[in-house]
Amino acid sequence: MNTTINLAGVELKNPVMTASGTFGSGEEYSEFVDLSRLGAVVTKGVANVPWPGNPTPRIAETKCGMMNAIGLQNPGIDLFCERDIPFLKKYDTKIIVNVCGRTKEDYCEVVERLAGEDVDLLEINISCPNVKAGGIAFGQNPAAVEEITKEVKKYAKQPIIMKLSPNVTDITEMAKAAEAGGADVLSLINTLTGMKIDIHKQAFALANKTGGVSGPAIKPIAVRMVYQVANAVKLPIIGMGGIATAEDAVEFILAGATAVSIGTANFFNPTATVEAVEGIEAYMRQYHFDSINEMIGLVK
Amino acid sequence: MNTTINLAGVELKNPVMTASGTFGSGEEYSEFVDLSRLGAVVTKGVANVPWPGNPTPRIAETKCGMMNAIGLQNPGIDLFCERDIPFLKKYDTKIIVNVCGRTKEDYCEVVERLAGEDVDLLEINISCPNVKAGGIAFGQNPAAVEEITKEVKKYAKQPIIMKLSPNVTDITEMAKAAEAGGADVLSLINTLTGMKIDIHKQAFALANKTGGVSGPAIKPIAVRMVYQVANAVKLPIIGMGGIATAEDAVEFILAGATAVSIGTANFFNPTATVEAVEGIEAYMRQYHFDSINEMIGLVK
Amino acid sequence: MAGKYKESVTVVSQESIAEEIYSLWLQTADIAEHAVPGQFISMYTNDGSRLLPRPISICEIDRAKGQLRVVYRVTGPDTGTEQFAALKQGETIEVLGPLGNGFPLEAGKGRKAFLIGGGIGVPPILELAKQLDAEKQIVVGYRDTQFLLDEFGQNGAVFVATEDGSAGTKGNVMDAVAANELTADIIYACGPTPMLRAIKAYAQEHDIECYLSLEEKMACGVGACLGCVCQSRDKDAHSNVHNKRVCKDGPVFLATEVEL
Amino acid sequence: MAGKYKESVTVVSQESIAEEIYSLWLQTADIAEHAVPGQFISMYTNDGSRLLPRPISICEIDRAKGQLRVVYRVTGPDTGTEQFAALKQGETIEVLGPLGNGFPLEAGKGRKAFLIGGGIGVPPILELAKQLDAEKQIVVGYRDTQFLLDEFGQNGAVFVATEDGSAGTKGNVMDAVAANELTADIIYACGPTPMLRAIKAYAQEHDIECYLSLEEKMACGVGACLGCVCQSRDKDAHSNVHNKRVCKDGPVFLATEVEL
Ligand SMILES: Cc1cc2nc3c(=O)[nH]c(=O)nc-3n(C[C@H](O)[C@H](O)[C@H](O)COP(=O)(O)OP(=O)(O)OC[C@H]3O[C@@H](n4cnc5c(N)ncnc54)[C@H](O)[C@@H]3O)c2cc1C
Ligand SMILES: Cc1cc2nc3c(=O)[nH]c(=O)nc-3n(C[C@H](O)[C@H](O)[C@H](O)COP(=O)(O)OP(=O)(O)OC[C@H]3O[C@@H](n4cnc5c(N)ncnc54)[C@H](O)[C@@H]3O)c2cc1C
Ligand SMILES: Cc1cc2nc3c(=O)[nH]c(=O)nc-3n(C[C@H](O)[C@H](O)[C@H](O)COP(=O)(O)O)c2cc1C
Ligand SMILES: Cc1cc2nc3c(=O)[nH]c(=O)nc-3n(C[C@H](O)[C@H](O)[C@H](O)COP(=O)(O)O)c2cc1C
Ligand code: FES
Ligand code: FES
Repeated sequence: MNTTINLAGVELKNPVMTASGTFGSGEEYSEFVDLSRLGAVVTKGVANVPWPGNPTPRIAETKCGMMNAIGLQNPGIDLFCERDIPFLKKYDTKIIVNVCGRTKEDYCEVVERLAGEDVDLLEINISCPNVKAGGIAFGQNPAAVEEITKEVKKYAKQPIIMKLSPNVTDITEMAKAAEAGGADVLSLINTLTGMKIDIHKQAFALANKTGGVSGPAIKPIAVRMVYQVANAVKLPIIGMGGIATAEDAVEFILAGATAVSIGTANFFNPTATVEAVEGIEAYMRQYHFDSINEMIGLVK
Repeated sequence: MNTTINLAGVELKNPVMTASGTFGSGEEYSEFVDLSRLGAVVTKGVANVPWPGNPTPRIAETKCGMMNAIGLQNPGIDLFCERDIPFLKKYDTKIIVNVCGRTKEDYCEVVERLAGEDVDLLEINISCPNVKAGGIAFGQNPAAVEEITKEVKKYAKQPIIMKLSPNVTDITEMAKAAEAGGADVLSLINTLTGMKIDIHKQAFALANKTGGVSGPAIKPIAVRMVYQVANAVKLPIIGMGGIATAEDAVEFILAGATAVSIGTANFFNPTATVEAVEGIEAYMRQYHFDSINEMIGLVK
Repeated sequence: MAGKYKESVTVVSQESIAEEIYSLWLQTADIAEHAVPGQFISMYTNDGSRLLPRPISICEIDRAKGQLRVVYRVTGPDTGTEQFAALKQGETIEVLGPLGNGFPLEAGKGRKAFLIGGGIGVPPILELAKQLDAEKQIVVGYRDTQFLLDEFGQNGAVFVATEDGSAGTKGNVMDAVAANELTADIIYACGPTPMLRAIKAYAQEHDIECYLSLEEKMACGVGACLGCVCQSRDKDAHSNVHNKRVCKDGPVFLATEVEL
Repeated sequence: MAGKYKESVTVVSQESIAEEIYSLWLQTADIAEHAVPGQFISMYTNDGSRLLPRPISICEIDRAKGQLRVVYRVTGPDTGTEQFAALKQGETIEVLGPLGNGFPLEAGKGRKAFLIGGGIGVPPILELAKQLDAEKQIVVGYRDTQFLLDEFGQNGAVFVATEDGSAGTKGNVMDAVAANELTADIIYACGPTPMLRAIKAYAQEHDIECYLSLEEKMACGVGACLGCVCQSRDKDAHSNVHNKRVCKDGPVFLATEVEL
């Protein structure tokens, strides 16, 4: 049985990875999960300089989901390279660094800095609500998506994953723009923008007012978008949004994802990622798939 | 304590109504609910002619939500006027007729036909996935929203509610377009487009492949959009999306909704609407609101 | 029209009666009093993440005790039916019912009838067998393990078909009819669609009055959402198109009225 | 660093010890063995619609029996804590722990200490009182109804404050300290932020070493998501900004290290 998948020339032992921002750089969950069992670890978004993030409360629970407004707190690329990459190198897994920024230059600086580092892929988060380009978030405008992809590609030594926002009318436009800009891989979906009001305090549940909704609640929207994008572009897709079990992971793969990321589920099941690895194998045995590649986009 | 609200000159005894398509024309749930307790009954979408809708399965369960792809099955405006309006007239509640169509002309025909009927408001569903205008759904393009609003207004005798789709990058653009077109009230949100794959059958859960996600899972997204729209236009808003309890209803009102609709919750709690009426009153007593109008948009 | 009730009901007893098949007796306030054979109840799980009801046929009605029996299959791990199977005596769940229209008992009075159940369509046939006043030939088909056979034996002549041939005729219910050279003037049936299709064809061929209980994915269960329609031969009075609601207009239909 | 465990634990007993306050003993495989006072556990509901854990302090540790006690407030109807309150003996729930760093016991050894708990911050003070080897002055503040007072009495001198004056000093814990003219060389405290802020000011004024247990909304509970940060005086080694994680770097902090 072959579970290896290929993302722009990088071979992963299996399609299961962590979703950026939910797994730190792996250290905290390494108590629960042997990171070497995972296809890849995707790190929390890192910027050119340290970011303090948003005020608290940053977290709110929603039905079958949660909202976060972390605001991309991160220690900056220098400390990240010094501490987090060496930590991850101890494991037999691929390293995917999620990159965030406020301007094009911010992104490019991080990407350039990572060119000399021993990491496997870069995931460019153009769907963070803090990041504006001429008043419009990078990820909600096809021209901006194409441009930032092109810019980043100029500096990148590793293949580039563009991470798309679901808060758009037509996700395939964004996917095509990223493809046109030279993206190697797409990942989707980031969180859906939501809001919660505490009716007893008569105040917003999050200090930031709005936050990103994640978890099983958003899975049907994510599956739909993965399916649409898989049928609109040629690039491999990393699917995510509400994956909690191997069955969920298989659903994304059948819809067209080459790999899957598990985010919020780590918070209620710290071993969700390894369980997904095992469960996908069980599914392949049950339905007689020799290679996971036979499953990708099977349902049309 | 005053729970009456005003929608474009129409006075409702309380802000609680039913969400179109989840309550038929009220008959089926009249076994559980005294319709006279509700602010208004919003009927299932009706077109100029009978529509057969989509093939089955039309329903799928999702985490804290569901998907439907009914495809706007309806008996056509003639039978509707003959049967459903007289039925609803027996109750002391406002009647809001939800209107659907494939073309501008379809909509206008229904609106014109209803001009002579004793109904209180018309809700124009421009967010149904079957309805195309030049390849783009009416509800996903501001120019189309404005145009259809203007057209419909030409024929309308009753105030017009434009029902907005959440499957857009910026809902305030659509709201402003509807306002510019002369809409009297806005309602939001309709369902989010989703997909579910049955991994054992390796097939789509819905015959239509995609369906509309509704229920508590989508509430944070709906609250966010209601808040955004309330702060972008002057029109009263009917908020909906995942409301299951009085607490949920209050959340929407605090975010800026003048009225609320309850949809999916009827399916798991047939008395959800009257319970919301009672619970809102209890909330007003607890927090000493004399008039519900003091609550609208209180959280800024 | 009899009323419908949303009740929080108490589990009287639960047992596994075959592999993955459970039998559950529920104490109801009103539903048992009004239920008739062929109707179903909407059962809700106690898990807030599963909103929709599971439509489950009424298998037995004990009006005296105010109890209902349902027999259901656990469809897999992490399903609503698996949660039902975990219910213990004294625990409560929400149900809505009785829903839909039952089998027409008058139509069969004094006639020679087939009562056909296939797979998880077998349970509603039991209460039908108990209440129908006819010459009853109960034909039940199973994949492998059988259940409810003792109860059927007390209510008529029983003919069994199993797919694996482990009991009765090897094959489906129609094979059992053929093997036993059975005939009837009226048919009542519940089971998987391919089985119903075969029965409908047989009934048409032999010009027999035939009632079929259909299955469809449901949301409201009361006729409001139009989620559960089947295609009808004639334009339906309610829908004004060729669609009938399984939950409200059915689940039992005259075979000639519906397209399968 | 001691390990963390995700366990399905069994309810040993549950009782209501004051209005809306419940005491729950849990049988754990590993957590009780490793827990220290001031640590907490993440408790998960059995309802699939609530994903996030409720962080609850460890109130007592019975290492011999492998049991943990938590004492918690039901915050309202339809909350996760209301679901905890419905748990019966023998039922199981998922927990993750022990989490965070406890109160530094060595620092207080042989010294004159305040152990201050306010409201639902009272429970963790109990295990601290049991394990701390110091001259213990336990100062506990309640809105109205008191709880755990008997247990505290066995572990030190107890001073009570109530907001409504129904017992002890009318007012807050600092009012009780003043009223009883208490002094100390070291402070341990847990409770609402305004109380901690007052204690921090008091400690600063009197130049007393002071440890505070903070509260923040959490998602992961293990330091991965950065959801639960508080502001720190110095640039934090992990975050490289002025943020510390309450779940992992706390919940107990040296008062001078954090901004409240
Ligand atoms: C009128 C009627 C009577 C029925 N009577 C019985 C009975 O007596 N015993 C029995 O075991 N089963 C019966 N079924 C089938 C039963 O409803 C499904 O097996 C059950 O809903 C599956 O739920 P689940 O939680 O196990 O599956 P899940 O996979 O968790 O269900 C997911 C969703 O799909 C729906 N669903 C899945 N399968 C079906 C199905 N076959 N029909 C309708 N909805 C489905 C569920 O209601 C739920 O909304 C009946 C169905 C109908 C329509
Ligand atoms: C380190 C720590 C220790 C704690 N120890 C105790 C204790 O021993 N006893 C006790 O009764 N309470 C304690 N709390 C507070 C307790 O976590 C909350 O009261 C509880 O989470 C409320 O959950 P709910 O289901 O009742 O409320 P809901 O309103 O259903 O919760 C909604 C969400 O908000 C979160 N939340 C709500 N209030 C708080 C809060 N005050 N702090 C953190 N998250 C919150 C919940 O975890 C959940 O994610 C502690 C909090 C922390 C951070
Ligand atoms: C607490 C939290 C922090 C996140 N931080 C990031 C981030 O730094 N960069 C990023 O691209 N996505 C971030 N995300 C989005 C996730 O990577 C993922 O796209 C999203 O949560 C959907 O997946 P899920 O439902 O499995 O969580 C974050 C999500 C959460 C819940
Ligand atoms: C089964 C079903 C049918 C619906 N039919 C319509 C419709 O005919 N017209 C319309 O405008 N909205 C329709 N909707 C959308 C609802 O009115 C509502 O906008 C949406 O479901 C969100 O609210 P909820 O989460 O409370 O269900 C339908 C929703 C459901 C679930
Ligand atoms: S399930 Fe709603 S109409 Fe049948
Ligand atoms: S809760 Fe995730 S870092 Fe503290």
